[in-house]
Amino acid sequence: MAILVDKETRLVVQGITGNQGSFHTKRMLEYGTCVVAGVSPGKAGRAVHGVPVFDSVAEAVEGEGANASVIFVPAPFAADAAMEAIDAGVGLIVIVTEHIPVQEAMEVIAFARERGSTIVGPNTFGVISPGKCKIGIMPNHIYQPGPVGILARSGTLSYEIAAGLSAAGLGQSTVVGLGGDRVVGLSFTDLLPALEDDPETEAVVLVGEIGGSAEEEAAGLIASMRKPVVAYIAGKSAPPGKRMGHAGAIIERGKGTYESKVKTLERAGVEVADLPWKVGEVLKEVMG
Amino acid sequence: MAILVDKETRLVVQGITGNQGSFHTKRMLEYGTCVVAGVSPGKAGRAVHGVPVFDSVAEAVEGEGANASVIFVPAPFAADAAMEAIDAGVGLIVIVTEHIPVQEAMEVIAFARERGSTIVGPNTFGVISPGKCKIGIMPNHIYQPGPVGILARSGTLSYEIAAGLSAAGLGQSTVVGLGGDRVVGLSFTDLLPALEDDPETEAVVLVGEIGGSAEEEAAGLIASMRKPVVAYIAGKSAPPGKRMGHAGAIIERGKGTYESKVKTLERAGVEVADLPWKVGEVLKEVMG
Amino acid sequence: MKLYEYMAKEVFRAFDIPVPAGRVAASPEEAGEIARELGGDVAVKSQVLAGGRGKAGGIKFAGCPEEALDAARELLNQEIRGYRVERVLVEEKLTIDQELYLAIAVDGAARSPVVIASSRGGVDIEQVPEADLIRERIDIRWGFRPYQARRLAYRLGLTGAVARGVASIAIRLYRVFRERDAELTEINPLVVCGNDVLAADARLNVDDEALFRHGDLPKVEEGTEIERRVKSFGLSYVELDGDIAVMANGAGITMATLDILQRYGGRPANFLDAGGGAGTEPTARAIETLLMTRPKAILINIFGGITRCDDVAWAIVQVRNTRGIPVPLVVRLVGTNQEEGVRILRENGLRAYSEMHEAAEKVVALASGV
Amino acid sequence: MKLYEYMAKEVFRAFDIPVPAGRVAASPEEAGEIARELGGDVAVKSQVLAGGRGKAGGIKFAGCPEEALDAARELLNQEIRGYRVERVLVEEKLTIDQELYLAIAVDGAARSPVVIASSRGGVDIEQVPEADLIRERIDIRWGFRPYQARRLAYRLGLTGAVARGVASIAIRLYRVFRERDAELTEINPLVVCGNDVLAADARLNVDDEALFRHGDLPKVEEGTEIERRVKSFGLSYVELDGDIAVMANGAGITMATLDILQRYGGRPANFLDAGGGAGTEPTARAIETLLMTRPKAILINIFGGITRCDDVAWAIVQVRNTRGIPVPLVVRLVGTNQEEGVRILRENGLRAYSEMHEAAEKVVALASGV
Repeated sequence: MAILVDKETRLVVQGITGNQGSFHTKRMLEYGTCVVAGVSPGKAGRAVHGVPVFDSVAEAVEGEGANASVIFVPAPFAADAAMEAIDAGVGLIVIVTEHIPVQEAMEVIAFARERGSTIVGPNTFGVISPGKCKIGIMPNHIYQPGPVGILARSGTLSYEIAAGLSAAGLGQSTVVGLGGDRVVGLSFTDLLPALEDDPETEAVVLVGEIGGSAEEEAAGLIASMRKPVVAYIAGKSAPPGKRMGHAGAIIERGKGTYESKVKTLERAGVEVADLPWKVGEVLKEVMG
Repeated sequence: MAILVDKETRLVVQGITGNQGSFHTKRMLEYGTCVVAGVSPGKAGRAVHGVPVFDSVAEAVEGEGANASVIFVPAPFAADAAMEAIDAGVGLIVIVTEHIPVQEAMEVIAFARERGSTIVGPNTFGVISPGKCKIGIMPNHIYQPGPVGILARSGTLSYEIAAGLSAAGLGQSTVVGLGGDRVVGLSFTDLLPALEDDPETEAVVLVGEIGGSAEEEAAGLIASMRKPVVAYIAGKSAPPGKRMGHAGAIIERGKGTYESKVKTLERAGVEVADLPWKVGEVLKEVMG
Repeated sequence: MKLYEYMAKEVFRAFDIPVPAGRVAASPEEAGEIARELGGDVAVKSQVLAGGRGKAGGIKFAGCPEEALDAARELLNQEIRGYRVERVLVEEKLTIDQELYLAIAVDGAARSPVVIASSRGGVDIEQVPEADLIRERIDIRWGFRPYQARRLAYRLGLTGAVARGVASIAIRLYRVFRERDAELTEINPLVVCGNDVLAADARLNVDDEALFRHGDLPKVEEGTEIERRVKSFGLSYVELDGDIAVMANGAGITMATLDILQRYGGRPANFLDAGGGAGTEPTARAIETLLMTRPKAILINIFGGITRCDDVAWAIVQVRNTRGIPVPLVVRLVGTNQEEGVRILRENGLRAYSEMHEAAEKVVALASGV
Repeated sequence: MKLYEYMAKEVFRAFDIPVPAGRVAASPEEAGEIARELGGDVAVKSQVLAGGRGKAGGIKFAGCPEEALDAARELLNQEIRGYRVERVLVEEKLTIDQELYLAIAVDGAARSPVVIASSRGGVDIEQVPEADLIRERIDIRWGFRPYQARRLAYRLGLTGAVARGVASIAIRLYRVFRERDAELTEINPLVVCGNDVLAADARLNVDDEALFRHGDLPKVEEGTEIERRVKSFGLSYVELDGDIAVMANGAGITMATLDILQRYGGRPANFLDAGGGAGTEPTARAIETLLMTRPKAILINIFGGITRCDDVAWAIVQVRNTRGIPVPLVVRLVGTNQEEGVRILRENGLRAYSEMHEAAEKVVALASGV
């Protein structure tokens, strides 16, 4: 089971002939991901690490039965690549590329909604169901199969937390990087119901951060969930009004603060860990 | 029954305070159409022939339960008016306005498809189910309730034919003006199935003309219809390459000619009348 | 509104679609001068609003400015496919490796724009078999996207820089189509010269109904003097070669009226659609225009919907009383305000028929002097 | 990128959004001259990239050119909300009947643009109660249509010419938003003067990621010298007021690192997100920048994903060997190519921690001189 990806996932890598695309194709293959095709316009007929390259996603779908895509295409062309994948009927599209203009992200997401595709990202490290399938750029060795679903807004912080959980014997069912941009395809609220229904998942970890209202919105759903939810929120010490890195991390208009998020989550029954390496401890408590 | 409009139709007139809007509101009221509201931005609170005027279609829908709209708004603003009606959830929108830019018509129709509204026109005389409801600008007196459904690309020519049928004792179930523009919301093929299913309709008359391929496409459906179909096609004497009036009537690339249409229709079992006033005679023959 | 090639190419330039170097000339001397600027080796192309200009001798090649001047002298004022040549476009001669076809049009059946392309350009596109035509319907909400343009180029069998060039031109052509409210924009041929891709020809037909937002485009008037005159009243007119002048209200009924006249042995002199709801004044102007064609008889066929019979009747009376109607006039008048219209005519000594076939028979008889 | 008011108003003018007559001045004399051109009765507005300028004394009114010159002299080079005033905008003084608020922003939760409006403009919009705010989400496929703009104007309680004026400005503001790739564009206040509606203030924040297609916009650099320097390497930097310089890779982990430092009693000097996949060179430049802030200690916290630990190790070694690192340095290094990175550091006499809390405790101790 797991959510979004599993052993049936047949991946096409868009931008496979680029440095990042080629490097991470190799890592995904090493992980065991079923990478069936690459796309690089004008470079059909080549192979990258044994993966056949096509001119278009449609050909990769037709020729190799690709049903998921990961995008390593440079920012100015990434939205078009995503729309190509949507148009070709790819159901899951993971956009690793960062620096995509926000209005293009909105267009891609609108197109995906219209056609029923799921967009993860942009600016995401990807999605992994440990032991089954990894799509993205996360390190291969930090995850273990297990009962914890992780939904994260930030990449490296979630690696930190996942590695800590693995070390503590708490493996993961699926880990999803929602993406660091202000507008991303999936939010906590889109995936919590799937984790609640997923038989492999016994508890959920939210890795949040200041800015936006995704954590506050999630709280509404969590209140009625059966499975325990633990959260860690970064940005407690950030001064108001300063932009800390990507656009998701802006504190503005008194909303999206650390205090607002923690209070709302706790009210919904979430245990909020105050240090990243305490997530495991807290999880063990709530999982009983 | 009938199709598209009946006694349950509650009409809002967009552009009701203009000359045409006001004049035809009066005529529609005289016919017995249930005109429940008018819209004219900035003129809310007035009444036209006793019909209350609102600033927006949404208010007309909310306040008066309007479920159909007719548009008399000038061409540069008509597409926006149609989109307003679609957005307000109006199911049937009859666009009488002519001279709407063709790309705006395509946009309106795309928006209507997305939201599940039906567009009749642009550049249509409207829709009438005699004795029940008239939406549009056709003369009130020429129609009679009866068993013949008429689908027409041209206005006046269809009045001519409807009046002839009425005089011959052949009343009409529903008469639909598809609109004279190159891009219109409904084509013969969209309405033939509804007429085939309509218990009040016993036979169908197509009033076509040269240009485009709507008649040829209709032939494909007609071949498998149970009810008899009679057609009249205008433009037999038109020289090739000349534009005769509205954009629908262009003969180009050897397609859309009189000969092509007649041959294709006849092959599908349609009786094609060679003079407008012979449609009644032919109908009586095929209706047995 | 159809633009001349040289105007369409100006628009293309503004949208960064590569076109050959060149300029338009109204005189042979000017053409020679432009050829000199271009280095002498040029094409001299007559500017007419008709296709098939090449076959009709409308394009000449020159190897030096003098030859260009001579070519322009031959072409200017000549008739090409029924159009008098008022200008020639003088352009650098290209060394062409391949000729493609690319167009964006309105697909009425699909209610959407459609991109049409072929690897067999340069010829009359109607001659290209359907199997060699690529059609891609565009969702007007999303437009024509780079991935679609790439796919188009690959389907044309192109690769590398040429594929990229064609894809980029296709995207820009769609922008022309949308931003200039085109009904049709066409490049035939789209030529490949080494790694370069250029629009060797250019067609841009702008939607008449959208001209109000394109005031910066040059005005191009088409048609005969009378056709232009009628257009200025907002009505639709086509000159034919018969002797019975016809006016009716609505394109369909006007066409049907011509069909019926022909069926009864008459020869219509024109198509004049007075449209829906034309008032007394434009109708009177239209009738006056019919008189200018010196027909043997006039048939006015009105089935009033928006058009009011009384308005038409007053228009007829007004023309008769002011400038006179020196030929037989047959009027058929039914529909909105019919009684009033018939009364007005009767009070002015004119008869109105109510049946179309009676009116048609009558006017054919009058025109043939019976 | 935030534009100054006077730049945003230039953009507004290009989109036919009415703005008050006026020009920008860099000197008191220039301001006086502009006031003279405008007839003397003017507002002199300091140009800073901060809101709340009025309350902070950044706007002065003048009744004659001399007063305008004096006002400009007072404002120029003053600090307003942390920004030095380099220019003032001198504008005609308006007779205002009503102040409205109008903005278009990105609604992250809805993944769509949102129009925000209020009949209570002119004040800090955060002070306006939610009930007085109108929000309308826009479907990016269809944009902001005239009927929506009319509805907005009516919901603001407007009628007649003022309603039409506001609706038309709202449509144009959406065009600014889309065609200029805005993250936010705001008019506060949008003022009603009789039947006229004008943008009395203007804010336009352009999406940094889309600047590549807006080369015609003026460049506005924000932040301290160091912040700008780090931005030029493509990294993200915010100055804070502590003494432990911090670099980590990823916004989330960098924030978490600051949180942890603070929790352990340390005071971070900055936020430096080295991002994903920064190679040796930019990382070395970033470390050099940390040194420029003269911290008491440095903490580098790397959990390698795209970032490779060996690249980071080489960057550290390179900086130490070329310019030296005169303060205690604590490195925590795990993830991609960890063994290699740890080996490189060890061979160069540097230790790498693997646990975050150990590294944090250590650096806090070193910074406090323990």
